[in-house]
Amino acid sequence: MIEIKLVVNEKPYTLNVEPSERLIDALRNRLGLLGTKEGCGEGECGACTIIMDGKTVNSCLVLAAQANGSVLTTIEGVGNRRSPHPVQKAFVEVGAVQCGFCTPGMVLSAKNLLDKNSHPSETEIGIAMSGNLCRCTGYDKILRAVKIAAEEGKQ
Amino acid sequence: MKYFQPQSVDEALEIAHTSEATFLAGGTDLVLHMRTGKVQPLGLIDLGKISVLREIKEIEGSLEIGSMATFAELGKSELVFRKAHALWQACQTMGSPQIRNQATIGGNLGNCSPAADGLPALLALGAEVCLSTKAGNEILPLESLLSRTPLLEQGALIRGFHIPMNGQKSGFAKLGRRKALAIARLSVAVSVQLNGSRTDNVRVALGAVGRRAFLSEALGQELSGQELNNELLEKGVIEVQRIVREALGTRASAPYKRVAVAGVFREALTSIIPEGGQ
Amino acid sequence: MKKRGIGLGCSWYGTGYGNGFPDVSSAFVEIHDDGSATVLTGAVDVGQGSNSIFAQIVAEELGLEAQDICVYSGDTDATPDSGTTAATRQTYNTGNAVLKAVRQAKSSLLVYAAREFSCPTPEGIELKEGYIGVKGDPSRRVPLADLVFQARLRGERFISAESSTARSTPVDPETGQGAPYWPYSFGCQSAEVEVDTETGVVQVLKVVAVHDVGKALNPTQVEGQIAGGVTQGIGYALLEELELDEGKIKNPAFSSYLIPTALDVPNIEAFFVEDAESTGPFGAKGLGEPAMLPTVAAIINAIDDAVGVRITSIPATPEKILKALAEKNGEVNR
Amino acid sequence: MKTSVVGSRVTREDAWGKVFGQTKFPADVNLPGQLYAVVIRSPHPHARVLSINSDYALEMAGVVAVLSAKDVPHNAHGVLFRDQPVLAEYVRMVGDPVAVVGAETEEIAREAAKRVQVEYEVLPTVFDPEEAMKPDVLPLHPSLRPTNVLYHMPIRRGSMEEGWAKADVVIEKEYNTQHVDHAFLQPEAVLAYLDERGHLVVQTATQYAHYDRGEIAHALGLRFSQVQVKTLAVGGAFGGREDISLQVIAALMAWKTLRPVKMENTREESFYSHSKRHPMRMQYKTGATKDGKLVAMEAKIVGDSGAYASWSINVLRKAAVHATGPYVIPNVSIDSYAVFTNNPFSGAMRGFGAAQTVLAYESQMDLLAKEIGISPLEIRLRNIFKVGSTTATGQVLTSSVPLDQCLAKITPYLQRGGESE
Repeated sequence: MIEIKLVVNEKPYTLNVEPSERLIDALRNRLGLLGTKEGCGEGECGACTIIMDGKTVNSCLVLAAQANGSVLTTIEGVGNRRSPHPVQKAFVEVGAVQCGFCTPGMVLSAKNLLDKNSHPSETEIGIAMSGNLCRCTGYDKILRAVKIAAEEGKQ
Repeated sequence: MKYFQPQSVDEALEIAHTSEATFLAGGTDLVLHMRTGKVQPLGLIDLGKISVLREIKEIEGSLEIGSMATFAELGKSELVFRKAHALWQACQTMGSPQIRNQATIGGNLGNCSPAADGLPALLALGAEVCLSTKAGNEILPLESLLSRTPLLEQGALIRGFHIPMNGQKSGFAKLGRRKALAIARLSVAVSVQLNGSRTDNVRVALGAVGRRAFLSEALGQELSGQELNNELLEKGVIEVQRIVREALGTRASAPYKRVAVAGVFREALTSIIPEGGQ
Repeated sequence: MKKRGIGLGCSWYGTGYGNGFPDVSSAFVEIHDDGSATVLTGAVDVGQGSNSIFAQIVAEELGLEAQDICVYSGDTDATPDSGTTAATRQTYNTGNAVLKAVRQAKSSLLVYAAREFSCPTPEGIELKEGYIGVKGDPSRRVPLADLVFQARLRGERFISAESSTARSTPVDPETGQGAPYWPYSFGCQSAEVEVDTETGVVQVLKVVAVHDVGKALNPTQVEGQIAGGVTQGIGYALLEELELDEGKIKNPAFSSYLIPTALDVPNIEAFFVEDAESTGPFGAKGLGEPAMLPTVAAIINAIDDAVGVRITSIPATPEKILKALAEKNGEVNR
Repeated sequence: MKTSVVGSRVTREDAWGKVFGQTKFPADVNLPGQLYAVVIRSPHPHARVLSINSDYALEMAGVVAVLSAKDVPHNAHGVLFRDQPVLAEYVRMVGDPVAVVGAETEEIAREAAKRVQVEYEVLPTVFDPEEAMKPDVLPLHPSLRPTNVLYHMPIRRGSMEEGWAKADVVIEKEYNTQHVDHAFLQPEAVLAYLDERGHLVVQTATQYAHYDRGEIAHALGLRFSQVQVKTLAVGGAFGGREDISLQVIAALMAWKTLRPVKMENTREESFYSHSKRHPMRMQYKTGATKDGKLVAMEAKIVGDSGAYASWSINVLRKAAVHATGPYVIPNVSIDSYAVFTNNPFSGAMRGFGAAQTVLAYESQMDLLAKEIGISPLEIRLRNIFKVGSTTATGQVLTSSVPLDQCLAKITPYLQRGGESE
């Protein structure tokens, strides 16, 4: 077991983790943050996307120990029913949510894009979302939702 | 399994010397391989906290890239864009944004998959690798390192890469099954020094055509010292197809790849030829 | 060289279990004291949005908003059997059951209200915007909640259970003659592709999809089904294939079994045609499966239009395309 | 009919929980004291299980139970026929579950699963449906069918002789489609437990909770009233969650150990535990007059059902009924077959048989148009179904057949674009 310190959704944590323990397992099993989903376990689907030190990563490909000293944002740290993040609002209103399993990862990829680039082009949106697979909605509404959220952010 | 998180290169080398542990770079391959049981390290030396290994900078006419620079960092670097364009291009299409944020160029070499996205570009650009062990440093051309088996001795750390900045122009193209999250089925990187419109010191490297990425010195020589134009391009196409045919032999993928490499080579080279095609 | 082409594909699809298999859906509805309502059905919402369709159906009938309706589904201890979420049957079949159920609960409400408003027939009562009152006389209406609460004190309850069965008969086993499905849903799509004649790579540039939905109960969800279907169709036509070796799956992973990413899917223009199906709820019929059908044909036909080769085995991989091009150009054994 | 809520773009109530990551999928529910169960699957496509030695697994600290076929009261499930074992003694495909380990943690369960030793008698295999159809090939389900032909559907309409006589142009071609996976994003997961009533509660993601309840009750010998299947959020299905995957196994483990049981498939396990889209070989012959009227069509369709029946009969029936495409063809002869092989079992997937035939009939339409010298749009307009048209099964389409309206809408988009370098 090794001791790591993390800030997750603005709360500091000290955890004892196994050296081979993945970050997704630490988040889900130790912190109960179940909004982070595992779809493939090999960094292909992006359902486990979180934001680590300002960058999106697949939490199934990162060891918990590697995240020592990092600042993390999971879906639980983004918006709430009283004040949803513009990305979340746009996803609901546009109809970009169907089965919803890819949604937390999608929201985090979109949020991270807009945090860095408030005026993304369609190409930039496509690239930013290209690490998140979706099997239901066909991406069309997802990309549109990100665009709408970006436009709302500008106002 | 033990887990180390050294703060300096010296500390990392010391641990490697005494522990038989494996270096952990970004981990996007190693974490996966540990999970599937393909790799069972005795310990891990996480290089993620050694900030000096992440640097990308210009020193005395050479582009210095630390082994822990991520694909995302390289793909956003103005310096890499200008001085090592093929590498910059390779960084745009590798994996996905999430993987590019985590995967490192040193890890790409350490893992050394046949389809490693960064290696053809580094080969074409004439990169030298800087290795360190507790005993000392070694600097050698990447192609020399890639001919070694095993690639690295126990305890050897990839510190980074020197890329000469001799005004070469470079280009990269990759053929994948889809437009993101695609493993390279073929990749080609080319670099050329231009004297007016004459080529000099042409270097062509191929990925996913064999066990490891490789540099074709013969093809480079063949294309050097000539006018850079479509005729040269077509000559290169025929040669590169021959190289792929020889390299792949009777492998199942051969009939397709030896034809398709034409398009990939053409794309890599045309991204260098100035507008208008000369 | 990159060459472009356009292809067209049409399709049809008989929805429901078909061939005389009993295709039954059931629903319970309760109108609450405050005028809101709950519908219980076994129909599982697998992400396509059936629950929200059922809320819209109940809200429409009761003159409420969709958010006034609670839909609870897919729990065998609490909900009646509504058949499987498959065969493009939930909007049509369970939609019909929900509609029947809410109409039944509503009819006792209307009978009660007719008495209250001294109206000789429930036909003269309407539910609108949360109010219940006399048709054509806006001065004689009360909030639905008031009336239902009052009714409750008098021991009246507006609760219903209904089932709906789709029409279907078995075909003759010797000749295949008969009427196996109802209704049928139609559609067509066009695809524009670009084929790289050197690498065999096909890029889909645009898909236009037009589908017959009877009546779009929720246009946003119709568009979602179409875009999702087209995307699966693109994967089916160009990428997806389970590789088997003596029955063993060689690519049981998302790194080797490839589905389209956001960058592989082009702009999709989705249109729907509304030609009401008399047996469907508000004229609706299903769209889930039909949305993916024409895509593969449109793409394969577009490839032929672009480079003049007919791919007869999918997925249309770059290997197959280069091979077909070589054969067409008379090149053998390259 | 004028409507206000119906027809409007109402937002989905469930979308909010999903954007906040609050929605519970089956992997997201847990109970104190739960066991974790892992399935041991057959590496062989056709084999008899001779013995299962679980001693080494049971020696491990934290391993609670290893169950196999002998522990299942009624060892069968299936949508049309109960031809699929819960835990197999007789294996018909790679990935058939043969045993299940229940342990205190996932790590222990996965390690213990590796230590269960299964001895197999390997049996002859058949993977090609055309080969499997032959009468001398041993049937995989002798109690169901005397050969591997699970189903044959003929459609006969009009006179082929007359049809071919009228045809000025005939196109004959074979089309092939592949095995496809549903690839829903959420791998199968289950939480099963006995509640305070003594009822078996199974929380899972399924397309049909009531069907799952029936199969669980049947396998364990319980009354329907003693089993509750509660559907949590379903992360995509597309037909891949119609057959039973882990539900009965998890319920069995909970019933035997009296402990809550959690199961989660890895992506690889997921590939092995649900059905596939039927690959089909489709031989088509279509004839038209020189003015583009379809007059005759003959088709032979062979679908690979794989190891179990699942929905194969219905899928190959749907393939046959839709084989003409949405076109009037007066003379039709179709033969559609579902055939058992030792491949992964095929079942329901979005499109359900009609997704395969569309490749064949729409390719034929373009080839005929080219041969006749009219546009792809034109040949379709001359043959499409309208209200009052009769299908190949003799069904008269009585209402809502707006394919002409669909084509009218798409026509402006059929302009051919230019070439680019």
